[in-house]
Amino acid sequence: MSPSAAINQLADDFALFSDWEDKYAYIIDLGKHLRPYPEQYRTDEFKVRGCQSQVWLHPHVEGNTVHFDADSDAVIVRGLIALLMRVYDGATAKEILDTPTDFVRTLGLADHLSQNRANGLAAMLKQIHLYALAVQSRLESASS
Amino acid sequence: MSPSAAINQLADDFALFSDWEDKYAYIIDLGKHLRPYPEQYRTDEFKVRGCQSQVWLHPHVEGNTVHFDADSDAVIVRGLIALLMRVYDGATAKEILDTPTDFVRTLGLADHLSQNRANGLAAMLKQIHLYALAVQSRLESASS
Amino acid sequence: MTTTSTYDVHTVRAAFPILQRTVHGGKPLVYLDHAATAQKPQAVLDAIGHYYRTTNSNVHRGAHALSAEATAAFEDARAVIAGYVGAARNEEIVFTSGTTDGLNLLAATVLTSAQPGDEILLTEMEHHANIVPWQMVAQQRGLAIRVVPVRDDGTISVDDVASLLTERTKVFACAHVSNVLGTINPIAEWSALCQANGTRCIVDGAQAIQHCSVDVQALGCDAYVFSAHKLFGPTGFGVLWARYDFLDALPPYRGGGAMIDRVTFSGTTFNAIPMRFEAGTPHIEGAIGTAAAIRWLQEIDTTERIAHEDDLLRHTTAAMTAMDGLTILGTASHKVGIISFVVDGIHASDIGTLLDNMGIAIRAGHHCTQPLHQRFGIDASARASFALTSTREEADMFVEGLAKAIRMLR
Amino acid sequence: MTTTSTYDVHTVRAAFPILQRTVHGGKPLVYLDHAATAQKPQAVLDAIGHYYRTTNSNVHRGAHALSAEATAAFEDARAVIAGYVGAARNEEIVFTSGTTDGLNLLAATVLTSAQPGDEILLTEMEHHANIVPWQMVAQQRGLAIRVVPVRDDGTISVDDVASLLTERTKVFACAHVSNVLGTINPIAEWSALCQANGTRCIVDGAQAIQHCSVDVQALGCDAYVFSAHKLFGPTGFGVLWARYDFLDALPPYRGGGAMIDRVTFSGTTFNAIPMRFEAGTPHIEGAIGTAAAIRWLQEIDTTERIAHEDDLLRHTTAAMTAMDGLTILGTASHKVGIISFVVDGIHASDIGTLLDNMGIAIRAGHHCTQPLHQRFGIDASARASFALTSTREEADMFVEGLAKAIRMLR
Ligand SMILES: Cc1ncc(COP(=O)(O)O)c(C=O)c1O
Ligand SMILES: Cc1ncc(COP(=O)(O)O)c(C=O)c1O
Repeated sequence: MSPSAAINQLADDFALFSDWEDKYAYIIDLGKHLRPYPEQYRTDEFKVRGCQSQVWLHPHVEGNTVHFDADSDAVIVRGLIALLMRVYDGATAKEILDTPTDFVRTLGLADHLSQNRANGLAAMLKQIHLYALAVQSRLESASS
Repeated sequence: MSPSAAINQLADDFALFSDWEDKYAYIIDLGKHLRPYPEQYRTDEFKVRGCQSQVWLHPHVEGNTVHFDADSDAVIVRGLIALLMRVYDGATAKEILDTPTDFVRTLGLADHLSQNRANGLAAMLKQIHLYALAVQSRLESASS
Repeated sequence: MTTTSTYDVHTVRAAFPILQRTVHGGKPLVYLDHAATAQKPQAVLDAIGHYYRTTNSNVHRGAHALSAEATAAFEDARAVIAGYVGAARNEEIVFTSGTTDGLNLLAATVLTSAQPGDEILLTEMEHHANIVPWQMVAQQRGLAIRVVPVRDDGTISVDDVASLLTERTKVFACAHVSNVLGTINPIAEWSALCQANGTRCIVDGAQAIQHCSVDVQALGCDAYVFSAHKLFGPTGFGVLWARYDFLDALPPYRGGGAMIDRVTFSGTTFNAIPMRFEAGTPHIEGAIGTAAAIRWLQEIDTTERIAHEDDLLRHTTAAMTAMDGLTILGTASHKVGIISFVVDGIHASDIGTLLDNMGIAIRAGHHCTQPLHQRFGIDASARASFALTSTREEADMFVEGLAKAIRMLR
Repeated sequence: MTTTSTYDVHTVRAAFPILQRTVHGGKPLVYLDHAATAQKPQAVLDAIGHYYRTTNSNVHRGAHALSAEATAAFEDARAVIAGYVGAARNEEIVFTSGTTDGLNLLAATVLTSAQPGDEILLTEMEHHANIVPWQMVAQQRGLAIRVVPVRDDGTISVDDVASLLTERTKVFACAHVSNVLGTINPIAEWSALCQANGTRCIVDGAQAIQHCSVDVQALGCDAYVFSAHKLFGPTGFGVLWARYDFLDALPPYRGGGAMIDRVTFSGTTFNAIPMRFEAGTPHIEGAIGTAAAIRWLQEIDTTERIAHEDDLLRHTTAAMTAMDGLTILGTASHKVGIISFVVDGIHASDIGTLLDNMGIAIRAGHHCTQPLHQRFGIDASARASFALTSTREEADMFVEGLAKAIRMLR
């Protein structure tokens, strides 16, 4: 699924929740089922700065798509990571760069997620974008 | 004249002034006619801290009375010094210590003298009292 | 609430505009993060507004009425603060920009004649503000840092302090009250040990100042620092009290206006204390706002407000102790209304997020005490902290909210 | 007032509550001490009140709504300030407690790898805040201080700057605008010389920030510092801008919370800029109040307000130049509305006292520039300083009052 399709689907999912408790129950559930993080990448190198809880992000390229492993010690953050993964994991660098990062806000998540949490997310988003940028510019320089 | 008599007379004098200009004209005039300060005492040792302008104070004992030479480079401060001298110069240490220092305020001077100026005065008053205290305790220890 | 029968928390609370607000779409704010920063009563806001509307001017400088009024209000604030902590003289009160600034000032000036190998003693419960400045000076001067351990209940053994004070210990820097454990340390006892040992006892009063009645004479320490923002005062302002002779012997810290006596390019002489340590235009509003906070606080009976906070602490602790898998960090008998805790298998940040959604503001993280968290083998904890404005209803809402958050997270 | 026809000073002035007050029994306040501290428009008071009544919380810490709102407002303030001075990135803006604090931070961190004999270049017109911190570090590290002389008209020759920059000059620290002479220095030219010489150009913007339109890119310097209280903002707050790479390479200054990455007793690692330089709870109100001051100022046309102040300067200077025995210090063609002066045979403090009694607030003394006063062979001067709120009527009252004071004192 392309990032924009994923965002649309998330928007549909979130529209179903009438109160914050259901929304969080869902996010917590996502967090509990996040794909296990490869232990060899649980190092300082892959830690994301700017989060209250600890967050790790390991990006890598397979063919022409970008993939992410990610984890946190806080389950709500893991739930949010799971949401981000639906949008970004397996997309092309170009798709990632073309996706406006404010979908977190437009999803209505920002209402309930404190700015601090959002900052943690923002730091992760920034890392994802930086990585996509690096991949993309390598592709371009290789093809030119 | 004793300090308290001098203060009463000052109060009478000041009562005559209906506006600040007359009062200041009088203080400035006093400042212009202050007894010349002995140049050998114009040193850091005799400088009073806490004044905007420079102030020197040289206290000494003659017989059983305390005397002061004092000066400033600002004429209004010199006028104020002249007022203080009327009260303190030539008094005994005990008389000085018995004189409440708030007469500056009760004279109605504080209305027109800014706090800063008053602080300069306050620093001088403090020095005068400290000196009187030293003289008095020497007298007492000598007589006991 | 029989223990606090004459203390009317609702009247006290009504003085704080912010406590009337709601969050997250209409939920009443239950602010239990007073250890991070205290809220401000209307009296402080009025004093700040009044200062800027009527008196604002640079102090100690101008020859005019406004400057004289501002200087009088500023120095009056110093006297109020000096009186509040029991300083012997107003000159013992140095204005800083906060606890952190005060501790840095001390770390930079107290050890200028220390020799390599001399020691600085800290405790394991110190806030980073009372660790890092000492580490920085230790590194510069080749000094050693020693640490008094914290016991499982969040207290420190006085024997441990005694045995770690050596003939090389120049400074013992310790918190009066821990911002995580809530423990009130026996500063008077520690000061006596320091004095007998020729060690300077420097106390971080950041947390104590809001809850305890502080008397530096009774404490017997050499220096005591705190922040105004934790004492219901403005941000960006703090106080350093130090014993006159001790302070007077310290070299200057920051250079600039007001702290000098005479400046030439070939050399500069310095002003008397406290001005020597107050370079530049001070935080005049901060001083005046802090004095207003103290005056406001002094209207309230100290014994009663402390009893009120203690009641909240005991009531909440009892309820939390009954909760499954929950561990409270810091169970000293002598503590203030700060409750830090961890819940088995649940991250503090998740608890904080869910409580926040219920309108309940607590804090999650390491609370600037990573070494203390390491000592307990954890990265983070959740912390609820009460103030004199907190109510039993708020305590109960917190306990219920916590139970619900745990249910949602399990 | 043809030069300022569309600038409505009375509307601008109406924003300042304090300017409506009277002193000395009913005399309208004529505040001409803006160089010491600026007054605050209602918008700043409102922002401060609003912050404490609705948002106050510790920043960057809590997991709750209030903390998130406070952090957003605080970081928004950083962005507003960054935009105002033309910073390339928000991270280049460090919050301090004032100009003095910023200069001390730089003096303590910029020269850590300087060798004995290396040089610091200052100018003869510097404020003590831009002298003493450099003297302190020079003494610690055996560095030499060189001084660019001031000419009789209160300007500095660019050739003098060029010839005093040697291969050992590590830092040139200079005022953008002199607080006594009013001179606006050609910082862009000086920065270019510094850059060519491998010297860091550090600018004290304390006076410039109120009057000039400051663009750090156009100035080309490495660092620029100022105080909020001179920019119509709260006391106790200041700003240090420094070029990203330069700032990023500096070691930490104060230790404490927020400036760290990880703390253990065996060693500590530090946070990224700007947090590395913001230890402890910041002056949150100060940041928010300063942003409000800037937003308020941005509503006013910059060219027009500068022209208005310039008109006041020229009008008043002309009248004073005609006065017998009066000498103005600083007659540069390029200056702000600061007029310092001496009168033959009359002490500045006497002039200040008499003007004060007429309701006119000026300043008398050395204005924290003793070396500059020595250069002119005097101990003290009187200083009148205008702001964008000053009027022609005030200027005329000042000139008449001054003439009267001189008459009384002769
Ligand atoms: C040119 C100059 N530099 C530095 C300062 C010091 O500023 P502050 O006292 O706000 O730290 C001032 C103001 O007094 C100044 O005019
Ligand atoms: C025990 C303790 N020490 C020091 C500090 C630092 O205080 P500030 O951040 O106000 O400088 C705090 C507050 O965060 C604290 O709780």
